[in-house]
Amino acid sequence: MNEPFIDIDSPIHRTSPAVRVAVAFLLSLVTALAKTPVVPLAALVLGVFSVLVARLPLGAVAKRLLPLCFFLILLWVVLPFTGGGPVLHTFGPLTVKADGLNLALLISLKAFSILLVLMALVSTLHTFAMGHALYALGMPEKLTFLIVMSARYISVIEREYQKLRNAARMRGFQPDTSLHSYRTFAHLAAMLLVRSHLRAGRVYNAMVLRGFDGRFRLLTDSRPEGLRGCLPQTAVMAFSVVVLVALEVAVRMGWGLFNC
Amino acid sequence: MHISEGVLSAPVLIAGAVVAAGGVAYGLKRMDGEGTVSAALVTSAFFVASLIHLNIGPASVHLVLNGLVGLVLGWAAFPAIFTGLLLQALLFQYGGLTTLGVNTVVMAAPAVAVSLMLSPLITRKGRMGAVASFGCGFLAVFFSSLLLAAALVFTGENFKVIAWASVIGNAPVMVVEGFFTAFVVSFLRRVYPELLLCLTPEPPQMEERI
Amino acid sequence: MDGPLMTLSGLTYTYPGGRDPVIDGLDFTISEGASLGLIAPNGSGKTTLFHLMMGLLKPQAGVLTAFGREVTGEKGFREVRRRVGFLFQDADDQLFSPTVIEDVAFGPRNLGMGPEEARSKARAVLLELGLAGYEDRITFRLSGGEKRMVALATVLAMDPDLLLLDEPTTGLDHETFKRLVAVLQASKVARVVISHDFDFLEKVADSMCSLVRGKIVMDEGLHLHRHAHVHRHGDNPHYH
Amino acid sequence: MDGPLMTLSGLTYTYPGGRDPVIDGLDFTISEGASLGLIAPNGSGKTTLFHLMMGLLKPQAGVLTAFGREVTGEKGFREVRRRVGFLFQDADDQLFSPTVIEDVAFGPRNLGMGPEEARSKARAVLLELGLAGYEDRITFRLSGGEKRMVALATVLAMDPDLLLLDEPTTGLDHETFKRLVAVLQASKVARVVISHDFDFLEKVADSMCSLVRGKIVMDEGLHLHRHAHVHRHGDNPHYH
Ligand SMILES: Nc1ncnc2c1ncn2[C@@H]1O[C@H](COP(=O)(O)OP(=O)(O)OP(=O)(O)O)[C@@H](O)[C@H]1O
Ligand SMILES: Nc1ncnc2c1ncn2[C@@H]1O[C@H](COP(=O)(O)OP(=O)(O)OP(=O)(O)O)[C@@H](O)[C@H]1O
Ligand SMILES: [Mg+2]
Ligand SMILES: [Mg+2]
Repeated sequence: MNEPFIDIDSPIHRTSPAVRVAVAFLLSLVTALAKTPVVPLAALVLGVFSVLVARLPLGAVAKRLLPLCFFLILLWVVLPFTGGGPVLHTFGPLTVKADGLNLALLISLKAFSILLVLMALVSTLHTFAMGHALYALGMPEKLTFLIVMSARYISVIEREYQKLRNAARMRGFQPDTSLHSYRTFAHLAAMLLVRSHLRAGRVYNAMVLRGFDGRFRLLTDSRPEGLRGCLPQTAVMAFSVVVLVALEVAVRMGWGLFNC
Repeated sequence: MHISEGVLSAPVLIAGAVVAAGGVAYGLKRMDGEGTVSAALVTSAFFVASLIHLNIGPASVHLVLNGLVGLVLGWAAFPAIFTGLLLQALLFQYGGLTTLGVNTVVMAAPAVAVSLMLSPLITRKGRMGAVASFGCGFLAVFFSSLLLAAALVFTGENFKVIAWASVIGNAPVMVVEGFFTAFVVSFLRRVYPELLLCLTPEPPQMEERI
Repeated sequence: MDGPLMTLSGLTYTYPGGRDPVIDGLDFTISEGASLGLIAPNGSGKTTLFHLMMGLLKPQAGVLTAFGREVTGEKGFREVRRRVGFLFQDADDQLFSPTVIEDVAFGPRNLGMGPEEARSKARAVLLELGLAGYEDRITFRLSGGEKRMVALATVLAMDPDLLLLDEPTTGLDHETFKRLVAVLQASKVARVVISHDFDFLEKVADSMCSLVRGKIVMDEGLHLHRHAHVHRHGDNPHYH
Repeated sequence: MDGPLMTLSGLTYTYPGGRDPVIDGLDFTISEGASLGLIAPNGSGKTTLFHLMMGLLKPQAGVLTAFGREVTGEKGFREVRRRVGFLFQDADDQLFSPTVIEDVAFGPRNLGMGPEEARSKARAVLLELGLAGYEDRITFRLSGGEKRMVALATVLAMDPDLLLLDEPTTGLDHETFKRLVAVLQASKVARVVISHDFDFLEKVADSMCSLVRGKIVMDEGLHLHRHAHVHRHGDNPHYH
């Protein structure tokens, strides 16, 4: 599902997963909490740069941005007419306000830049690698196990779904707006649930047979080995986090000085 | 149903993360080893099922399914939905990392709520059970859209219109989810009642699983 | 109608990521009233061929003509699927309704019958297959053999003009096996039957073919083998 | 140790809701160094027997003795499970970890090894099975044959004293098949192998048994069949 983004050889792909997830989270956080467009703009530049460094196929990147674009269009239709501030323009009863316009702009910048950073740093990971990264960053073992295992079986269950869907097609089923159609999809989904639960029983048995006693013991990379190959990238990423944070602090302090 | 990155304010994000962490921790605490394995595979099944698109006239909507998640998993809905959202963020870039907490609460709190409220009625045969399971699907989406609206409104007055629009815009989804949930519950009740939490106060015996 | 039911010509299919084509310039004609057995080793592409015929896979080259018309695109295959009944290799993949009657009535419903009409059609087919009394059984709790017979019922309920059966005998016990043979022998619907069981094919098919290097090889070559010859017993233990 | 590895006596098991017992007063002894083939029709209870031996199902009657001790309760079976390796019929159920190395190291980790030790144990087993370089492969992307070999590795990584293999050859291509035969022939671990493939069993087992009406039937009756006899070719078509 994120097939187009993994299995690429790039400096980012060679960076330790834990570092990537941590940096992506910190960058998202600073950007999301920014008060002015300065940091989001910097993050946007950083995001575009990272996507290029990660050598992501640009067509796939654009496709992933589409849903966000739809959401932002909705935002741009509504937000400029809300809030206070100076009136910029009037369309009949509606007035375009500076506040709303700025907010729409700010949100668009933030959303795009965060998404690009996420794509370059996190979507370039296998799901299980992300699970282990989160574990290394302090997520409980049980939750890691839950994430990693459901990621493991999504493709198996997806294949089962395709087969059931094909079986329905073979018997002349055409989706439309009708209770029959909804019921059919409900039956497919319910059958999928039943099968996944039966499989869970078998998988649990397999675990028990290999000495599982209710305690999850994960096998993760030992730390030093994880960082060794990617010190330069880690340094650059850490540096960019520091720069963005510093930028935001500077902006806020400057902004405070202006106000008083 | 999720909120994109970059919209919400710090207090809302933090509140969401705190509540989500509590819910996830409590959900995890209630799962034993076998329960975790079941939850993991059922979560994958829900993940796949949530990719199903249903037609409403010329438009098509994809399913939310949180009412059903609540009925099947109970409190484990929190870790399950957290997992689903995390994987969605990773695989499709829906939502993101900083909004993970808020989005988890928006989806999982209604799931747990409807399962606590309506589980006892789901077991009823006939019309009562059907209405209760319709209600489960309908209300879970309704509550979710209210929570989502609340998160927007607490972020800023500017979002009032969008918040209301999203509640109203989700109305058809609520109805479709209601029917869908009712059909799935009726299937499970007839075929595999073990899967409906309310019908199995105790975990099923191992013999039945092989 | 007189021409062939289905004609494949020059069909070629390679799985994504596969090196060699599984189906490679295959020509095949199924005429009205044919009953063909298809016997070939594991992995030779039998199931793939059926999936191509039903439009579940898209060939990289070749033309498929069905019921007198060239078939292309999802729309074209919609018509084919109404008239060709396909029994999947794995019966577990074919049954998705909670009860047997709902599953058998599903096809007729999609062909436009009302709920009552579809139900009575389903009952009739079940009766015909010796499955009376199975109406309210839960599909996924059926045994392997029962699942197979119900899957056959779901296919027959659509009154197909052509049957494609993918290893219909796996998991059948002796009784059910005999019933299946009787049903097929009584039926006049054209069919292609995949099986590894030569004895079974001899009972339900008029002629045999095989798949060799992605192409259909007809009858002629195979007839050579329909004689008793020395062979170490390679199956389950028997007691003579 | 000299006595038998495992002895079942009077074992009886009926599935909940089933009418007839699937395993019915069964007696069975596996001695040190044995290598037994178990060949019986579909649905005769082979898999069920293995599940009983591993304590995944609880028999309604009968006694199971393993490694010199009578085994009862979950605690007792914990010891059995450490020493008996069970290869499932469906490899997808057995490979639940995302990567090969994690899956193979899972057992050793649970036996109390540290992460590093478990890793190197896993690597050694993979090397032994000709799977070096598979460490970081993703389990669900493996082919059927690769999955089966990795599943075998997960079992062997626990250094079992007895192997129970449930249809290890299904879905194997020719290459993997040969590798599996070689691995089993080289291994000295006692084993019981379920298969429908007589030729395979002949290569990897010293003696054969079958399951008839819920009871084990040993060798003697079966040996009668290990001779060439006249039999119509009942398998795939060949060209001589
Ligand atoms: N989804 C797939 N992706 C890639 N290769 C596939 C896929 N499905 C089948 N194959 C390959 O295509 C070849 C033909 O497979 P197919 O299932 O058509 O064989 P078959 O003749 O039906 O075998 P069997 O007797 O085992 O059912 C095999 O080598 C198989 O490995
Ligand atoms: N969970 C279950 N509940 C009820 N009956 C079952 C269950 N599992 C198996 N059975 C029945 O028990 C019998 C023996 O099944 P088992 O799977 O042990 O057979 P097998 O010899 O392994 O067959 P195969 O060669 O198909 O693997 C079958 O008739 C089957 O229908
Ligand atoms: Mg096949
Ligand atoms: Mg079996």
